[in-house]
Amino acid sequence: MMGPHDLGGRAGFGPVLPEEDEPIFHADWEKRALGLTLCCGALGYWGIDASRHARESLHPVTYYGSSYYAIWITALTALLIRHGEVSEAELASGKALAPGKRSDSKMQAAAVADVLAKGAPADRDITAPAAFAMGDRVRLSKLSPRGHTRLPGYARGKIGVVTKVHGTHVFPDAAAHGQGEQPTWLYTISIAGTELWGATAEPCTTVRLDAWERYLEPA
Amino acid sequence: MMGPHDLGGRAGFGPVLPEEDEPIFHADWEKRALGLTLCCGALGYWGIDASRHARESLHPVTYYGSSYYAIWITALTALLIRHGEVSEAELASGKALAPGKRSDSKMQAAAVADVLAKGAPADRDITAPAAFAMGDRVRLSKLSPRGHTRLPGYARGKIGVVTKVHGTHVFPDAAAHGQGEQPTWLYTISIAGTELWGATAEPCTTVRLDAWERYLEPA
Amino acid sequence: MHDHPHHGSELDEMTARVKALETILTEKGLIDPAAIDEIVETYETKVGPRNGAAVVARAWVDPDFCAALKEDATAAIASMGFTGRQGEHMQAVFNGKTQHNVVVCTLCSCYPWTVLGLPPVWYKSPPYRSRVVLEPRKVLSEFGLTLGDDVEVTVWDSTAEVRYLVIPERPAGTDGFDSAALADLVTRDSMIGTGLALEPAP
Amino acid sequence: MHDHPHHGSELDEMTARVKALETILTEKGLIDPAAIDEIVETYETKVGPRNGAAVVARAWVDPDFCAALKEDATAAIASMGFTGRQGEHMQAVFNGKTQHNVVVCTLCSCYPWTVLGLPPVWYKSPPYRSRVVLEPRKVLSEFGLTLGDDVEVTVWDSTAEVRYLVIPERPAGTDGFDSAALADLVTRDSMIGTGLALEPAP
Repeated sequence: MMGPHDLGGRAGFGPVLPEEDEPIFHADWEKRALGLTLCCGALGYWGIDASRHARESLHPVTYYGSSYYAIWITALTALLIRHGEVSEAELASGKALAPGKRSDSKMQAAAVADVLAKGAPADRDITAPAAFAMGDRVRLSKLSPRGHTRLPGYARGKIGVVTKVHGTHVFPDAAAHGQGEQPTWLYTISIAGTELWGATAEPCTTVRLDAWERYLEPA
Repeated sequence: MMGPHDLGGRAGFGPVLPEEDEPIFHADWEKRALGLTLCCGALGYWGIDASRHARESLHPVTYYGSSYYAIWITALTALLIRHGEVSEAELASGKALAPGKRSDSKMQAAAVADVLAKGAPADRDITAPAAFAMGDRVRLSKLSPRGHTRLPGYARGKIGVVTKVHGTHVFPDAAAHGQGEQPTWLYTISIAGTELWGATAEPCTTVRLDAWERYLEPA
Repeated sequence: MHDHPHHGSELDEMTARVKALETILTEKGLIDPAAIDEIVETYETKVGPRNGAAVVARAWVDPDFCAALKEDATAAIASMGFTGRQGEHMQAVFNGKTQHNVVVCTLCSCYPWTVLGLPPVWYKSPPYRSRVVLEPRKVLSEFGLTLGDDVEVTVWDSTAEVRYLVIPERPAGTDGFDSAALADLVTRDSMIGTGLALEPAP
Repeated sequence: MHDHPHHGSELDEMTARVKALETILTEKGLIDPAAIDEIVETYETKVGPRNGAAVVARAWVDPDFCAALKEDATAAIASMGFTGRQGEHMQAVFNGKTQHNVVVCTLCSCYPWTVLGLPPVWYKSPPYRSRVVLEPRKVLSEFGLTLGDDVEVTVWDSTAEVRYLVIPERPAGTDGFDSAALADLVTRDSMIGTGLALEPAP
């Protein structure tokens, strides 16, 4: 879906405004929001793609009108409700009304360093050969899927060149919706500014993005 | 600019919700907002293109978070300030602090029926011949102008067919910015759903839109 | 809620803002409050979808008028007395057995005021404007209008000053109906394309 | 304001909402508040742009490391002890006399946490994400970085799980500097591409 998150090339948001002091966190609740999001991820109900989809599914007024960690908390709450780990009644009362279902998966403080240092790699081994190779001309798909996708609107239908073959990675359009990982070849595609924006492109500019094989067709 | 108004193909706004009783106006202030906007237009500072541009230049949070006539009033206020007919001090005090500059152009109640019945046609005579004819295949421009334009983002770079030649009309990209009317040939372009959305298009659907000659190139 | 954000707080704030602006502009001699009354009365009582219904009904019964409407809708509609703002350049688009038309303005709220009056809130709101070019059949089905795959759906995006009026198909069982009786079957939505003309009461 | 909407009212509301959620989840046995403390401490004190600066400085002084970084950035960076979340798949992109690189995530906020820590607000906000793919030179000039038209500007949009680290050019006048002294010249922005490495103090 080309939701509020799909921002490339849009206008109207004003200037880029770096903060004076650029604190890592602006309030204690931001710290807790980061930690809660990472800890709840460890419960295993959702992966990063479902998590992103929950954020980009917020109404545009909420998405554009909320600060970054407020978006995280709103989306996290929706995910917890969807998976039955938190109820509206609990949120209203501010108290647990039933025990958690996956408390066995609780991330312990002692495990944090290992979990963060390990991360969650997205590459998977598959045997299917890559359909494209370095230097191939490709057209990015015009598909406008109703669910999660990682092909930005501004690049759809545009022609580019494969500049790197990354291997096979989890396919977000499937993984975000509980349809398994469906590992798919991933490529970097280089697109000329003029292909994206015609004569309104700035001189000598290029955009490179990563695209799964299912987003590509020969051109 | 592909501002908050450029909505075709975007997602996240929820279902279409017709109102139960569909009143023409929901409160008295909506009536006054319509009337104020039309009356102020008669002062002659701006045309419909500049007026649209003032609305679409609102921040997305304001544009998506405001009701229709609230957008009109916010944009109208900005235009009146820009042209020096209202000051911030007047808005803060709620009182006129200086006489209007173009009070000679005030639309009288007795003139309303004629003004509305006459409208403001956009067609102009020019002698330059049309570059395209019925049935021509054309590509819609990829240009992403920073100012006002009436070529929606979803159609940029797409191929269609000319299905009607309308004549020469005021060119909004110029008129919105005080660059004169620059009358330009206007066409209806028919674009297949699959050209816009690939295989995610619904079966047997077509979009037709009106496009000025400067938005088109032969395809 | 976001589709039509009329919270109490917006209402109060807007009432105050608009009243202040009208007061200032009146005091400055730039607007005549009576002119606003006149404009409001026009769109509340004179200009509305009954105009369009009369055009459609006449097109159904008068082949010459129908041909004129196809050839030059602006002139044909003007001949019935409907002219002016947001109707300066009209085009009539005709539904048929295998052709359905539906109108939108994805970029703002362009709408044929002279024949339909002021647009409803849903027509001007992001959900309709964003979705109908991508999934017209789905949107129409939510309006209760499910079309077969053999029917071509054409979405007219009003990106210029041309305004589109859908001429729905004449319902069956209306032989011998006069224009007035037919016009009663022509809903506003049938002229936007989000509905069909009504069947006559049995 | 909209770039970073931290009104007093949001602060109060968010403090209450987040506290309630943490309380509920703790009572349900789903989270350990001490784990949150640990996560926060990690990104406040351990993982940040000094990691990336060490990588860049080593690439400037150690040709073998530089070659390894070009060949397999994930492994090369891991060899310095920087691994994990939001750095699982790394690619280093090298600036040169006629090549400048700048990184964005137009769709969310992807950023190489392992080498740069958590991203600044501007990187995650709509103005940067919307504009830098369309007008990178203009955005860079607002950061004080004006590039000649002979320099190709490549914008890397992080649409997958690959994370990009820009290797800025080594500043002139740094012959004989050791890694630690060089790392002091490597700003976070120079590794995003919205800046250059600092010139050494004269």
